[in-house]
Amino acid sequence: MSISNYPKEQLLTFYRQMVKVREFELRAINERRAGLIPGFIHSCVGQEATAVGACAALNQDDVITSTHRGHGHLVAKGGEPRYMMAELAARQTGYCGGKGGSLHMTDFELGILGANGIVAGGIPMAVGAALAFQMRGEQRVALSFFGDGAVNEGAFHEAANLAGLWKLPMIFFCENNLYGEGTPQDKQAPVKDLSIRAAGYAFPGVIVDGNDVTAVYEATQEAVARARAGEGPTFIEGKTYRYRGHYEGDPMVYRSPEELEAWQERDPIAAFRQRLLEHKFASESEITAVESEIQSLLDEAVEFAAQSPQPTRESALDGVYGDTHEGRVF
Amino acid sequence: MSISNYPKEQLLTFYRQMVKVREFELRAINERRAGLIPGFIHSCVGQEATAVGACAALNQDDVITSTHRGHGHLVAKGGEPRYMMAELAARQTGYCGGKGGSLHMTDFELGILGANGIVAGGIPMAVGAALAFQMRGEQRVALSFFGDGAVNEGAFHEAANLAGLWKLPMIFFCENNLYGEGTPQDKQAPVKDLSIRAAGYAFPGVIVDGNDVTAVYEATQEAVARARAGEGPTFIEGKTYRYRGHYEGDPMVYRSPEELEAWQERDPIAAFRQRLLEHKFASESEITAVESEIQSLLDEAVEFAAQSPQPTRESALDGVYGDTHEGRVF
Amino acid sequence: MDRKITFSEAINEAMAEEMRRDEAVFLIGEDVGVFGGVFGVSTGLFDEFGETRVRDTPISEIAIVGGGLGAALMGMRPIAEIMFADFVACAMDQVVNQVAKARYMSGGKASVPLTLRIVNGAPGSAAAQHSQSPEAWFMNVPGLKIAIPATPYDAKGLLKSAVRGEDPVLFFEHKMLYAEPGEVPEDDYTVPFGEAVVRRAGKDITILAIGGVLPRVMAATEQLAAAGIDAEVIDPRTLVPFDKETVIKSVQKTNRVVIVHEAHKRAGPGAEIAAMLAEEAIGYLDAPIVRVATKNVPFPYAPDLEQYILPTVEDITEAVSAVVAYRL
Amino acid sequence: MDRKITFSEAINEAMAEEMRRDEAVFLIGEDVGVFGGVFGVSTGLFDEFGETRVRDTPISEIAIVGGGLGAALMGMRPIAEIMFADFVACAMDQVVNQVAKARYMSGGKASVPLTLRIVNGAPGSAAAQHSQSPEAWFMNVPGLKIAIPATPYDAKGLLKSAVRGEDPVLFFEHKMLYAEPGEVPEDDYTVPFGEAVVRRAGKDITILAIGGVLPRVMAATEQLAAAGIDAEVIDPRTLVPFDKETVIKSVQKTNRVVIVHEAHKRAGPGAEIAAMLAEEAIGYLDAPIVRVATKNVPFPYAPDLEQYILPTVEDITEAVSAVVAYRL
Ligand SMILES: Cc1ncc(C[n+]2csc(CCOP(=O)(O)OP(=O)(O)O)c2C)c(N)n1
Ligand SMILES: Cc1ncc(C[n+]2csc(CCOP(=O)(O)OP(=O)(O)O)c2C)c(N)n1
Ligand SMILES: [Mg+2]
Ligand SMILES: [Mg+2]
Repeated sequence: MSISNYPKEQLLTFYRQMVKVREFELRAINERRAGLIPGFIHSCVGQEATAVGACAALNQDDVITSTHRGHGHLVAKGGEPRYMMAELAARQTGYCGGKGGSLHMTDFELGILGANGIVAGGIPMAVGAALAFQMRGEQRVALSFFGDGAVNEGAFHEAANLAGLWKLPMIFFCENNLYGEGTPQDKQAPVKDLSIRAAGYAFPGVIVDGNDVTAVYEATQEAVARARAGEGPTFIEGKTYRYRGHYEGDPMVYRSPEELEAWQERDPIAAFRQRLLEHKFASESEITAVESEIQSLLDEAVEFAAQSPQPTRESALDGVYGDTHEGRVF
Repeated sequence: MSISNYPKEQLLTFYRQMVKVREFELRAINERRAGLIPGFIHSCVGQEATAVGACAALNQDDVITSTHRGHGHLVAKGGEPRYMMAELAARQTGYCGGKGGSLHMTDFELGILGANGIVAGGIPMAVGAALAFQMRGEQRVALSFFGDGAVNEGAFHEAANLAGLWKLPMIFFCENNLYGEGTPQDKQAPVKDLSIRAAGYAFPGVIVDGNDVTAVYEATQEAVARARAGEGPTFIEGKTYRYRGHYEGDPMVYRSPEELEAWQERDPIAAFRQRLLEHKFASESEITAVESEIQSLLDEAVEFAAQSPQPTRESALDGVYGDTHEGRVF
Repeated sequence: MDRKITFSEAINEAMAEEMRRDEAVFLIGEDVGVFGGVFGVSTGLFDEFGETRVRDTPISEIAIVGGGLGAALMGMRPIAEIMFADFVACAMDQVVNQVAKARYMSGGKASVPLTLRIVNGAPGSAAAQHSQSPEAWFMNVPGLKIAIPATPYDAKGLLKSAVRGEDPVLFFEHKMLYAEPGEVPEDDYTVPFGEAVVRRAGKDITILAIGGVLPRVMAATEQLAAAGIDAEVIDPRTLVPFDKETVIKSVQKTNRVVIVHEAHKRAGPGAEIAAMLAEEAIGYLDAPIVRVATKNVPFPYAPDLEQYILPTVEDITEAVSAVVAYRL
Repeated sequence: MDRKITFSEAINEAMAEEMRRDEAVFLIGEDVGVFGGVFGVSTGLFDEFGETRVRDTPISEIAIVGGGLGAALMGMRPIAEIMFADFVACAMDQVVNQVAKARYMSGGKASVPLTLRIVNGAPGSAAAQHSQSPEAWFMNVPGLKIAIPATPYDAKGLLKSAVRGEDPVLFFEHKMLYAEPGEVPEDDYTVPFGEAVVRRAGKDITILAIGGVLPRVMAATEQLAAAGIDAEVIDPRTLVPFDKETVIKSVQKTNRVVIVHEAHKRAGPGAEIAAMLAEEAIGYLDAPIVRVATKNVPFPYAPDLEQYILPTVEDITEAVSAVVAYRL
């Protein structure tokens, strides 16, 4: 679909969301250096278009599962930067009350079933959610984000087989950023396009430019339509790239600065900004307004996190179980 | 390849081996009823051609891994009926000294790395053996037998990916007998031909009539040649059928007698016998001689098993570890 | 209450009643449908509830457990069957890293009303990969609850508690109990978690009987009684939560303990119970705490060898007699 | 012997030396090659031995462990790295059902000289899926050996024993030990399995320190000494086999025991050790056996909360003081 068919507001929303994701990451990285954030961070800088494009095609009551590189997915699905930042800062006000951190942020109301510390660990969970929707005759879909590395885990395979078999309303969204930690994708799988594996589960596999937010959005929309129509899953492979290390601190010995630069020239945000201006969907000042709106939002988020109370030490013991049978604590 | 290009001896060997497999199973079933064999049995009656055709393409120092339905694979790889029967009868003289039983028979000298009680559990092991061969520059190959149901396990997927990636000398041999326990294959996977999954791992997937021993042999030969040439794995899917229940005692509510009968009309042994006679590769008397030779062999095997001593109770504690460091027993 | 049904029927009944009561309850697993479960435990459910609620799956334990988790997070109440406890290892990550931790990691928000029915125990010559009792692995994983019923009554009542609760439960069913008959009321009831039951009152020694060994323990107590030893038998019914009070109260009285289970001895469930007693009740003990459990070797196929490593009635009577005779 | 290197360097050296010594030894795992391991433990090995013997794998733990098993059966001596102990759950079936049982099921014929290097322990704010210490799960599985070194010397010597032995070894490396320095001789040596070492001789109480907690335990003993408590510290070094003799001998002398580990308390390694003592040494005990271990909740992310559930120096001194003060 040509970009000119999009309502201006939607395009600005894409832009706003991508900037929000990136700026959230940059702030988080800074605040980690500054000491506000105790845990490690796997940033998704460079991969904003996959998160934003995919989630834009979902309703609030659709659900996602995410990964260790999940901040973008969460922001894109509606996650509030203040609660996210507070969680990263291990505060009571954070999404998990400080218990989860970057790897486990969850917001059930927004359909965010959780980041995940286990590669491919969230995929079966998404399939289970899709099963619940199908069993209850609901029109909701589940979308699982995962990386190129995750496709080689047994969990992916079993989940894909079940979803294909039962024609579940499920979208397998692979962000192929060419690396799993320090190992390039071609040392992890003998196929370049992981989406070809979808054929083995009898559902379509499509490749999309993961740095083009509208392309991602459209591919996901189509997959969502298929899912809602009862036609089963789709595997979407968004080709993209992460700019920073696997985690903050990664010396990145495994890749060349040239490779990084080449990808940065195709930056999803800069390119989209350019398109907005070129096609006159937005003026420089409108765009700048969005950008500074995000800056304020994140100022507020960091402030919120920094001001929020720490959880009490004893609260570590809460929340393991839901039931305490007959008053017994487990 | 036309059957007329085979040396007569080889054809008779195919026949002999298939009869040996079937008669072994029928004896084992009988002896189980008679009380000689304490454990359960998953017989491969009806699937003789896959076991025999595939193993005929291997050398003795090539290795196989097998399954819960493994007697045929073992016989075909050279396993001796007497030691197999003794193992089923839980005797000291059995392949595992009575510790393994049907599910765990092993003969390293014959390249039999073991039957397996875990569906798909032996596949990664075979890949590891293939890796050892490749690392040492040996010309050996590893072949893993598994069922249609096993292809949906994560273990299959991870093993296939690694083998494809490293171009290991490995053959994935799927005996697609249309059922996993009581669940038909089309309720287990959304694709009819499981071999199409090979494309996802960048190696060929071929379908073969699993009831035609020469077809199986030729397909395996080709795969072995590829593997020895360093060209990597092949997935072979032999379409076949088991005549008996999943285990002895299975009421088989899940399938129709008509389906069974239709397959029995394409019996791998009867059909091959017919071909041998029609093409005059062997006379009725030669064939009958083979058959009675097998009967004697199995008479002897059952006798051997029945006469063999039971392992001592205390031997249960042996063989857990290879080393006893500093005289300590673990 | 005088209706007798088997352990297997009791579980079947619990599932059927819960599925009738609550649309959110469904059964998922390998061959649980048309086949009725390899041990026949789900017989008839497919016919009554249809393929949507009694779901045969591919052989893929990760998908079964992970799928159950996702459905549970969306408000369903899945009962997932793991055909042999040995195979739960295939889904270990889902059980320990996802299912067990989902609530805690989310800061207490996630509810995981998922019941995993896991068939444990040695059925006789099933060898090393079809005989295990791995309960202790999961006792070490906070977030899971563990039920291990030994009677039809408890099987039904505990399963109902599991299905109705908000937490993931590993529900261990010993294969050799399936055919055991027992009294089970026809009306609806539940058995709470964390409440042990005294199966036999006695004054000389406390025997803790975990799951499938209960019949053997009861048989042993008869022999022991004949020999003048009056044993108290406690069935904890759930391992997490564990009813320390009942056990400690008994030990206060008897001052002697033997723990019996079919899991391997080393680091089995009895290790934790013995350690707990050594930590909280050592003052009451007049003798070593002895564990009668499967010897530390994989299960052999040969019947004699298997019997040799399993905890038998004789092993129990011997151990109990020795502990009763012991003088510090 | 006065050369000091870190725990991490000691492991690196052991691998390099074994790989030089024996062509059959190779390293396999996720990012062990070019990256040098996420904790840098295999730094330099890729350069020295090349990609054939230092093998980066896809993210697929089943394939890593199962592949290691197959190679080991064919006479190789693989060292497979599991990046975080939490992920060993992904390969649990291969570890417990295949690797552990291959020899026994084959009637003793199969040798599995496979070493699994597994990185355990809480590194600080890594939360529930990157902090676990699951050693006890495997203690319950006959056929595996378990090493859990606490010093650079032992790390090197035990790893060499593991690589040269004929049995599968789970070799647990605590992340927080990697940077710890210690004396390591330059010449070839091995540390045998099943031999505990007394880290500090003392007469008032026996402290068993398992793996990564050793520095905390040693720090606690200094505080305790200042308070007049003379603790004996025993490092078992291997959990399977376990050196009962050394521990019991110490308990005979001190009559008091505290067990410290970072695994979760319930059904952790300390449970088996306490149970063993309650079974074989209860007569020597003048006080409860207390376990200081991670509290029974998943690891929280917040540093304060994490510290609260972990066994700290203060927890250890408190527990030890209480046990020493205890009168039966
Ligand atoms: C089961 C498991 N194995 C290994 C890891 C360690 N690990 C964390 S992220 C990662 C790389 C993941 O690569 P990919 O799926 O491509 O995602 P990306 O980081 O590129 O977004 C690895 C190996 C893990 N967390 N879980
Ligand atoms: C991991 C695991 N899950 C389940 C089982 C139980 N089981 C044994 S055989 C079998 C069916 C296997 O089907 P298939 O792979 O097609 O082999 P077939 O029996 O048809 O030869 C099942 C489910 C098992 N042994 N291991
Ligand atoms: Mg990646
Ligand atoms: Mg089959």
